[in-house]
Amino acid sequence: MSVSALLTPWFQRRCVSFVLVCGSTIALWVDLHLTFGQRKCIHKEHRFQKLQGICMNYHSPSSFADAARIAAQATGITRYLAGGTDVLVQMRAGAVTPDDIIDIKNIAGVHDISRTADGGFVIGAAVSGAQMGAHADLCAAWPGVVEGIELVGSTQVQGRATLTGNLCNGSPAADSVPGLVAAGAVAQVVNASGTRDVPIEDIPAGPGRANLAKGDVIASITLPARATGGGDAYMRFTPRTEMDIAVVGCSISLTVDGDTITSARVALGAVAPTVVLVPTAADAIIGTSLDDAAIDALVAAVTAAAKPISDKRGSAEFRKDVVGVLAKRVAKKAYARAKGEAV
Amino acid sequence: MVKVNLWSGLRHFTDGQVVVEVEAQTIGHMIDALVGKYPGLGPIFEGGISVAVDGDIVPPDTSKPIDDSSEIYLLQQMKGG
Amino acid sequence: MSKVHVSTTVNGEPVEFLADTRDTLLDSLRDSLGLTGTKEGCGTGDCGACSVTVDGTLVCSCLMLGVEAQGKKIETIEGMANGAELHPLQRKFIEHAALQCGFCTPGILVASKALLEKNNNPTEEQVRYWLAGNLCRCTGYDKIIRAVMDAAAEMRGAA
Amino acid sequence: MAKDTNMSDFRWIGTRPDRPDGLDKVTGRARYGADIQAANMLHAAVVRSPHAHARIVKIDTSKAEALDGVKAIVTRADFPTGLTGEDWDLQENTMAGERALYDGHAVAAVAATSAHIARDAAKLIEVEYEILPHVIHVDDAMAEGAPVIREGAAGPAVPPGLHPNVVGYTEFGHGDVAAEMAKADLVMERSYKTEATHQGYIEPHACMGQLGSDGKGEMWVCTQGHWYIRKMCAAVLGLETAQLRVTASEIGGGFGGKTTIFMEPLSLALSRKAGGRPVKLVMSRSEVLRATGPTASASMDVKMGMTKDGKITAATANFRMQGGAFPGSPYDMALYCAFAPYQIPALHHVGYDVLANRPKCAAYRAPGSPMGAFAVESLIDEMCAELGLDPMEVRIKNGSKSGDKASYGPTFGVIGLEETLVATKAHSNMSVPLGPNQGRGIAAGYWFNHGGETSVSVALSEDGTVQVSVGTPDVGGSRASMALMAAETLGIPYENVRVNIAETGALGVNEPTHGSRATFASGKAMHGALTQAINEMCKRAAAKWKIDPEAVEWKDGAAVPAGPNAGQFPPMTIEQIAKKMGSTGGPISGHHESVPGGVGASFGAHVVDVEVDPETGHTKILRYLVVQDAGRAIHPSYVEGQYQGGAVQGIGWALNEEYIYDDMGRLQNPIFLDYRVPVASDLPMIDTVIVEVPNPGHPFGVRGVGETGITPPLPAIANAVAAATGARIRHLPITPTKLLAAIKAK
Repeated sequence: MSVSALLTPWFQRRCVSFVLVCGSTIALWVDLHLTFGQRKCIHKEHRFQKLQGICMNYHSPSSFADAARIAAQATGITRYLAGGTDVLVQMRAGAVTPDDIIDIKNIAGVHDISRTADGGFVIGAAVSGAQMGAHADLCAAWPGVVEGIELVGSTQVQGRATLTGNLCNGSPAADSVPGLVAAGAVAQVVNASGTRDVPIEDIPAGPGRANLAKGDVIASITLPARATGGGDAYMRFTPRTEMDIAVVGCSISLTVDGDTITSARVALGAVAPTVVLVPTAADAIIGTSLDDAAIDALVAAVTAAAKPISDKRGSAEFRKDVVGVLAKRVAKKAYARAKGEAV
Repeated sequence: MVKVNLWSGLRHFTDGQVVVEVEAQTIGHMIDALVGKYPGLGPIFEGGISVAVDGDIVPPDTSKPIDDSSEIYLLQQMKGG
Repeated sequence: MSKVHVSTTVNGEPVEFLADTRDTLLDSLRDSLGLTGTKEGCGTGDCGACSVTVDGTLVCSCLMLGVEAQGKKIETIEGMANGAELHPLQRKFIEHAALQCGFCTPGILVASKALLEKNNNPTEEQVRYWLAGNLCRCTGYDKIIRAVMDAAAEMRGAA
Repeated sequence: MAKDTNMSDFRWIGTRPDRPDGLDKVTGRARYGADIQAANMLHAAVVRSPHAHARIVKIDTSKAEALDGVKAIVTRADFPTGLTGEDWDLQENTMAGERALYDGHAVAAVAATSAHIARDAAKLIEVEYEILPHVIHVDDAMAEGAPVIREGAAGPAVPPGLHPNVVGYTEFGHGDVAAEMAKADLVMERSYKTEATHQGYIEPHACMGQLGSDGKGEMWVCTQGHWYIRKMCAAVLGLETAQLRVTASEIGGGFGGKTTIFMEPLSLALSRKAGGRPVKLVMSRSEVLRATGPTASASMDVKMGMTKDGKITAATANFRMQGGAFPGSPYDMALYCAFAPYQIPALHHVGYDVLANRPKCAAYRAPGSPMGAFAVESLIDEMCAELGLDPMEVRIKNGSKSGDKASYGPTFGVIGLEETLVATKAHSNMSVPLGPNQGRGIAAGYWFNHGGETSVSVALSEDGTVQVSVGTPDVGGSRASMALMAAETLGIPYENVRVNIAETGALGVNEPTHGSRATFASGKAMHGALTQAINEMCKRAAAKWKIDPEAVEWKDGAAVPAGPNAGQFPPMTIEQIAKKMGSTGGPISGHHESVPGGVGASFGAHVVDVEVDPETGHTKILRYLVVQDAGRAIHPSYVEGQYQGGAVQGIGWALNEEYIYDDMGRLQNPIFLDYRVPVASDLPMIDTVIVEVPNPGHPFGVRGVGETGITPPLPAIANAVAAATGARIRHLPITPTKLLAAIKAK
């Protein structure tokens, strides 16, 4: 009784704070509840030591290897700090008080957008949305990816928010993730045993959760070279024009040969526990010139693929209706971009 | 005698009357006279009311003079934002 | 309680303070440095009242740790006027009655200044979207937008 | 506008000078609630119930007390007992007693040497709850079998046989409803609902309280009314009112929500327990949304009869409102305002105040009026559509005029609805052509305005400048309007007047800045105080000139002989009189205390053009017009600001703002990300027209302009959306989810 009683007043704030952080669900806060349950047990046993313990250890490593080592050795709650636009919200709400917070912004290269040999882009873990929006080549090659990150929060949040943070936060509504998935981006995940490439779509594990092990840290995200005749776009639906969490999000990346779509990837946000890649939706438009029949098939495919919930941001029925509307609008925008039309 | 217009919700404190007449020269006296005549109104007035005299909404205990020609309405207490 | 020593620059002046590692930059500015012109309206990055610039980038100071300020250049509302001479935005906000309660005003001024440094001739729509993260509950934004546009015009004329 | 012709009479009134507090507020110097620091200050945090309704079985504070830096913890056991009525309600809302009555209800508070320690300690306070059944929505709360929130809370006017959650009841009207309905060509009855919204001021509640064992205390607090804070804190803590001195900080918005107490007594109780150390208590945004005073939610049935040519013959209204776990929803004000713009031969109103497991509602800008207007103005629009009538003409046809009887009984004095509607009809926005999926909506709105207890003092300085002390905090530029009226009255420069918001020790009792009263009531009282000072200055001149004081008058900032018979003397200026006042009889000042009558009601009309995305149900505001009677605009910029701000709060209420509860009765959106107030990019410019039909009850014709503006947007937008889509939304907010479903259902 005492542990849960102790937690009860706190518990509500936690649910609230996570709803705000990533439109999350039961899965997330139950998960947290346990974390805190354990934390508070410790707290009760070593009250005074834990008192000081409440003051969080701030680490500022100079390499990802060090960062991974610190994380691997940490015994309590650990958080990486890049833009901080999620973790500080969680801390302010009393939802998380990390024992160790690892600031990765002093690691060489994390603020850089660099090019790969074949013309792709490597986006450092601490690159902000504002930086991406100011990068002409990136905007020209992957406008849909940039559209996504630029929809995360306000101008102020843009100054700090990162692709990596938006991805690791695990929100099904994360605006930058569908674009990365549609683009076929991969994350460079570092841990004590080295670095590995992980496709973006394999990282979200559910609301507020990511398929990353203790000690794993994402060092960068790589976007492939933009093929000629390629175009992408992202749109979301929100009740307000800004400062909102996507009720539905959709990103499509495609390539055309003349008028014919030769390849496509369609990713949806906020209509399932994670951002989802929908091959059937891609198949619906590949080989077509995005005629009405193709659009109808696309709408049918995304509507069928959407498994939304009803929550305070919108009903499941509404999300199923609007995901088709967005897919249609996004496809036309991506198609126009692929054909070099200015949109 | 001044004519006082109550709100009809007060009927069951005034033997079904919605307009009652009392002898009074000020709002304060009028309130006292009303409670004297219909004690059931006491708690209502204690809870707070407003009085409209010739269209001007005033607090209930004032010495504001009234006469037989005054238009008087009792209203629920005004609240503002 | 162990605190971290932070050296930074605020409004052009070198300053040092001790930060609890849990303090936000907003906490440090307000409580450690006494710069209370920067406000907390939400603590979640949704209202913009805590807007400051860090190395020239507009941020919410409630979404940054105080310890992260080490070695940075911070600009707050207190540094906006040049001595007794108000920034054109500050003058235009008074002139256009672009504030009522004035609580969101410091954040909106700091954000607007950042906009005009990026774009000295913004459209009304650009101003509205740039300031979408700065909530004002009193004015309905009308006079704020007019004041920013007018200040931009004056600054272009002056330049 | 009439304004300009009136202008000629005045030197200062109607001009737009810089506000006196402008510099402080653009430089970050102005000090708001949380901007205070004091030596030896402690920081407080509050433990709040996560349950909508629960019995508090046990509160164990031992672990928190053991925490280094914790100096005091208070629970309800630290408060006096035996309070009754509103005092008990305030105490119970400040700190839960036997039961937590809503999600966010305070159950304990702690003061510590840092905010971090205080928050950590709050988390260590163990509260054991026995969860009880709860109820959230007003119609559910009245229904048979609904959980009883408090037995015996019903007011004396509540008829027997209703659910115990019904705590207030009113009924009024006039005429023979049945007979007048029978004369109508169309009788329509509809049900409407509005959800609870929050004032959404950007400054969270903040205060610093200090209270010694001698019962003497000080408080610094952001509030619309520091005398109310003083009275309420004293009542809740059992203090002697005069021993508590309250200073109002600058206030970061209130809109009615800062006219009462929420956590202020906690800082005083903690201070007393911590040996009198000052205790600062600042709410987080989620605390503001969960545990301060949002507005009521409403469920309303309205029935109306109308002839083919648009005459309203009769109407009935049945309004039910929940104002949280305590009495006080504005069900009565809503009914008074609902039909006020119209002359209707027969009317019958019934209203219910109902308890639910939600925070205690507070006033919000024209409390009740927006809900009532939503129901009535929507129904008028629906009937106009049915009868093919022009909704503007119908409003003009039925509109109330000066000397008409108001829908709630009394006779209107001089009012400006007709002038307002005519100005609206004539505005260019009315003739802008509309495109596909676009619609135009209009609606009228009403607010009484308010006088209230007022005490003002003025004092002449040695150099002839003048200091004015008022008790109504400046929420939106009232220092400027006070200084303009003072300059006008004295005939001196605006810059020579300093307006101070005095603390409770410096003036008699003042009601808060509420009811749109500051410029009306403090302005009127200030005029009385200045008149007293002017009379004294004329006396000093008369003494010098050795003539009868009655033979001296005040003109352009100087005493002058009243006429040729009074003698030939050069004007004696305010500077000359001030310089010598020490030797001519001492300080010159004036004060005035009253509950000013002569309040002038304010009517408004709004016109909005919207465009709806038929595929997503998203509503965009294209154009917005506010037309309202100000009586007299003292500083037109701040009058326009009130119109624009009120309209945008109404837009938020109509489209996106609402309290959303889950099935456990927990508020699901207690942050600005999900409690969606309008942002700059959601809106166009807000056009305004200031109509001026001067109020004879004020020396300068002021009516009060703060509140009416939030009333018409709710129905105006619903009417515009219906015009754009053919879908009528009768339950606010008009979310995309609701609107898209309604469009598909057509």
